[in-house]
Amino acid sequence: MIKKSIALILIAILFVAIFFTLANDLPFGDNRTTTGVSDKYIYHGVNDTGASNLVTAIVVNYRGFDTLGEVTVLFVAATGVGAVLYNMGRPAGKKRKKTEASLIVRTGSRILFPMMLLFGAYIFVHGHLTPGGGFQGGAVIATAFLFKYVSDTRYHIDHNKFTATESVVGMTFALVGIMGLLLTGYFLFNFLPNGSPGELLSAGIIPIIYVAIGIKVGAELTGILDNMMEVEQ
Amino acid sequence: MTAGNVSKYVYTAIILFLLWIVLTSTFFWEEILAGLVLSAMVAAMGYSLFTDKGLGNFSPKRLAYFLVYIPVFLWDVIKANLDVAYRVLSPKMPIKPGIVEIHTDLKSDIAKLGLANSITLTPGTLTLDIDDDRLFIHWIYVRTTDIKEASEEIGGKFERYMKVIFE
Amino acid sequence: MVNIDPTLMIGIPLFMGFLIPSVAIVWKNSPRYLAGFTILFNLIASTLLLIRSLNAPVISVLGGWQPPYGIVFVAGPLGSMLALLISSMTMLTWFYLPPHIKEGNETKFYMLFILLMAGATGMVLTGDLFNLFVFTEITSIASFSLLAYSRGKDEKEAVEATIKYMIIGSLSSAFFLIGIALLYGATGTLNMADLASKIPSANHNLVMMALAMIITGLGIEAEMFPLNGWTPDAYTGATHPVSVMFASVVVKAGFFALIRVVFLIFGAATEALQILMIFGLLTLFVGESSALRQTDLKRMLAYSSIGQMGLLLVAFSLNNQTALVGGLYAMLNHAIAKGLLFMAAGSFIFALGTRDISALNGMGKRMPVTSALFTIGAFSIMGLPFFGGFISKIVIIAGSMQAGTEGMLVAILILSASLIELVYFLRVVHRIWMREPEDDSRLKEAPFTQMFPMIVLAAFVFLMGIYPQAFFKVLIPAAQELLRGLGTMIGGA
Amino acid sequence: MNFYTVLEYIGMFLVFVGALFLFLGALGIFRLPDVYNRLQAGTKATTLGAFGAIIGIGLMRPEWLPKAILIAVFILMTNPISSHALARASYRRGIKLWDRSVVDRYGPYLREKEEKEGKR
Amino acid sequence: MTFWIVCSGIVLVAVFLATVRAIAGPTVSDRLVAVDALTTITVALMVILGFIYGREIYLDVALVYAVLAFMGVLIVARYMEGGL
Amino acid sequence: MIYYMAAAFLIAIGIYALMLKKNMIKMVIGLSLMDSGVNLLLISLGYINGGTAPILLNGVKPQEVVDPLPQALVLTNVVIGVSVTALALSVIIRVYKHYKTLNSDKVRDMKW
Repeated sequence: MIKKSIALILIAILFVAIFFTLANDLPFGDNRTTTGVSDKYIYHGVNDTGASNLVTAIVVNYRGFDTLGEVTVLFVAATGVGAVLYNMGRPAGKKRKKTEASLIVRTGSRILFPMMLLFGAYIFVHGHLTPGGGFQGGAVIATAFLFKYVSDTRYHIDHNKFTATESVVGMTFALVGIMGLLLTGYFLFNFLPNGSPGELLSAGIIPIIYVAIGIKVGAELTGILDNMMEVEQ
Repeated sequence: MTAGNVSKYVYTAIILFLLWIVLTSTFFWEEILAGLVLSAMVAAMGYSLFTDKGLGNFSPKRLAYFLVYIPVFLWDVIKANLDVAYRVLSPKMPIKPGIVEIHTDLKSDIAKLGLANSITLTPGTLTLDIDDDRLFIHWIYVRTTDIKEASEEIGGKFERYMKVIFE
Repeated sequence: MVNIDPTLMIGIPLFMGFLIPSVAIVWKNSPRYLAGFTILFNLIASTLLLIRSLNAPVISVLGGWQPPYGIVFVAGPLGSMLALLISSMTMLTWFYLPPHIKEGNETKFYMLFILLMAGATGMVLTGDLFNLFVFTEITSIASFSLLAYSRGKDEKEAVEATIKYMIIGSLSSAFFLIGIALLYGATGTLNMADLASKIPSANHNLVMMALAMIITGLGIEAEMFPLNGWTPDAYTGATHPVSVMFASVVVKAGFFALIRVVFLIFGAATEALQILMIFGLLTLFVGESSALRQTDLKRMLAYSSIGQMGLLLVAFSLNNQTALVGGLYAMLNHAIAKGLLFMAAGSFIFALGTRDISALNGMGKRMPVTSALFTIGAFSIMGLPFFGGFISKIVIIAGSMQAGTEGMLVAILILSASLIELVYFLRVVHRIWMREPEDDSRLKEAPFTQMFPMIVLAAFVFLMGIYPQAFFKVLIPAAQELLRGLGTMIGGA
Repeated sequence: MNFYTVLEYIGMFLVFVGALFLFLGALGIFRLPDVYNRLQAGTKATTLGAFGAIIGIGLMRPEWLPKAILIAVFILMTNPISSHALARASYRRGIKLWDRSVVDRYGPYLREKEEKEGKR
Repeated sequence: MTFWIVCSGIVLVAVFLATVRAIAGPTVSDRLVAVDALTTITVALMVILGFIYGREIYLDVALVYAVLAFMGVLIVARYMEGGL
Repeated sequence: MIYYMAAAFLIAIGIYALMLKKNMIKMVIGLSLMDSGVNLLLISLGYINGGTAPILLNGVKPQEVVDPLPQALVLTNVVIGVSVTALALSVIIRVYKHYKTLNSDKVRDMKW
């Protein structure tokens, strides 16, 4: 009881501290007062990178290394989930009986699955023009596979194929970075022409990286799902 | 009944490519190229399940029926919607819900999906489950419990179209 | 001289991490060799980097965007020394690995292993605050997974420790990110050098709030006192090589990040250091006194590790050159000696099958070589003459003497903490050599692949005790770098 | 009164009707007595409402029309699937029909099926 | 402008009613039904918002949201009937 | 202003769940809540009055877009949050296998 109230008081203090610091010292919605780095992104971003979507310009080009790290975080987590759940499947006798999905859901998944994949592809291909991007597209692709899992209790992905895909696209990303280093002396340097903003084949290396990220994220999230499903089966 | 793999694949790729064109809504050559490549790739992953008929779906009769079906269906939906709206709005709530069983002659899964979805989308009726040719429908105002009559009342019209479009 | 860009120390491990799973499909034993190759590459690269950075800091701009707009890698003497420490400890642990990771999925272990190394290397080299956050996350997620890897007898404890560590660790990263957000709001930049130049003119409240958040966040990684609940469980439950990695890589990188941010934001010397000093002393005493009570070998080492981290905090918060050199020396010594201790303890436990200290009776007769190595590590941590720990403690105390009367008090406290250390380590050493074994059978010594890293580490412990000048050559510029405020140096970009 | 103005007025009408149906759907969810009836009103009326609103917007901005139709069709395809799955799951979970429901043919069918599987 | 205010007023009431059901609804299914309706409303709202701000990008967001929301409801439903 | 309030509130709720809830799944939910709070905080830091999404198409001018950098940071943080959640859940599966409970009090054999 005492522990609980102390914790509550601490949390309340934290809440008040965060809120009032923000409210007093960083007025919400104020026009930019500090001349921060983002001015450069906003005013020169399109010229520098060729991407109309400034967030993409930052994520893939200016701060591309963060994104490499981010992909790595997801990769580490997917690997970690695999390592943690390794050999955890239930013994054959204790398998739980599952309700099969109804015909409607099954047939729906047959029709919608390719469409969802295409949506995902659309989103990551247009990452430099629209709010999409590799991660969002990858999430949609993983959703398509999730639909498969949901509609069929016996569905399984081909592990080797997924692992190989994941490796190839991951290495593509790393190689793009290393190529930049070899060609220009800067890791992840944009060594392709920028093209004219607003077109599909513009923004230099961004589309390549986003296609790689999209496929990779899709494969990784699916891998995580598969690992978790396997434990249940 | 089912078509060959090539036919299925080509059909899937064409549908996906059309989808891509609608998504991007441009005819810029780079987009078209990307669309071709991606729909070819995606079709390879899902063509075997996407369709039963393959290119056979493009027969003029089917397309014509499909085009006619859309307004018919929409009109039905709106009519039924107004009916449900009346039931929801009226203070007494004149509803008489129940689950009835109906039968269908449709054979292919996709046709059944179309029928079930049409029934579900029409307010007042909701597909609860399908088992072979038996459909269980939750009906907001049960007019009849007889299987034959209910079949005609709920799904008859849709079924005739579905039979041509998907079978 | 061959120039290897520091970014490759991240890029190559990532590339190999992505490569390993697909090669493993065709060639089952490849992960070990590929991982070994990667670590070797990093070892060479960091050695070259250290040599280069002694003349002038090596700066690598990522993506060709000059700071503060892009991300920049800055390798001063201190950063490259830590990178070298990380890669060499990883290499030695790699030798030590084989018998301990049999039960799980080895491919995934090696992937996580090299990514852990890459994350820690990134943490010490990056010059961008948010990038630091990303690498911290890579490191901590890899360590969560490695911690949960252990199977068999320790499995139950390991998963429990993992869930604790995960919850505390994620809390910490959230705090860290809030701190970063506040700093960004106050200054509009994320580059560390740029931050350092803008902070004096920024809103004071925001900066203080951000500092509190960041210290809380990184303090957890660095085992600071009220936040170190995860440590003993984690060290105990993990497989032995993973414990080694925790003690000498993960915690060191986290500690370095903490020190860097604090020194960066304040350019050194303010009341924040006083607070750190108090926390450091608390950590020191809580750690050492808890270690005194333990009956479990690895747990005792874990608490001793907490105590040592407290000592480091105290040394750094004294904020003068001598103390800083001592602190850095202690950091090196602790990484090496504690690594050695954990390896030896791992070999004992592997042979005996129990972690109980009382089972160690007469180990000197049953496993003489390992026992000798363990003793060397213990002596070094205790701070006996002719071992590395002695020099570090002497220098820290000398540094605290410079800080006036207050410093005298600190020196006395450090000495008394060392006394506690002396007691509990001597207890173990006494058991190993003086007691009669209950069971006189000779146990099999560890194989050479395991003995080799321990011998190398022991050699380094001796070297640090006998010939400290070699190390001071690197440490003094490193300390000066810290004192100047890292900011000025990164600003040279 | 050119073509686009007419389209715009039709679009506005559709958006208004859509909003109205969204409201009706929500009211149905609020008022009707059990899960199945709520599903009836809720998902269907809102689907039509969303359909109307989206197509209406598409008409007001003809260059958006293809994508708007796509979203609308997607909703039209997915919503019945999810509401069907929801109804089926609720029934199998044992959520009862409203006590004034007149007929239930599904319950006996399920019991029969269970018995058959139990014997096997 | 008045038109949009009227429309959003109506939708707002709808959102409110559905939210009340989502909070009150005696069973899990009731809440889920309300959430399902809310997601549909959200998709429509996103398209309308896109029109008001004059930015096409909202349509993409709406599309992705429709996909994800659909899967969310479906998964919970399958979980409820014991199919996962 | 209300965004700051909401962000601080989400963070507070998240920490509350982490510290005081017994069920480990609820702790993970608290983790996600806290993450959302931090993300909201970052996003609202970058907002300017009347700003729109930072995608310079269809004649949007640089002056009227919000700060894109926090959004990029949020994108990264979202992915990190997902990773941590996935890993935490899989670890909980293992904990459950050994202890047959999700109650964190019963899991604590060892002292903190």
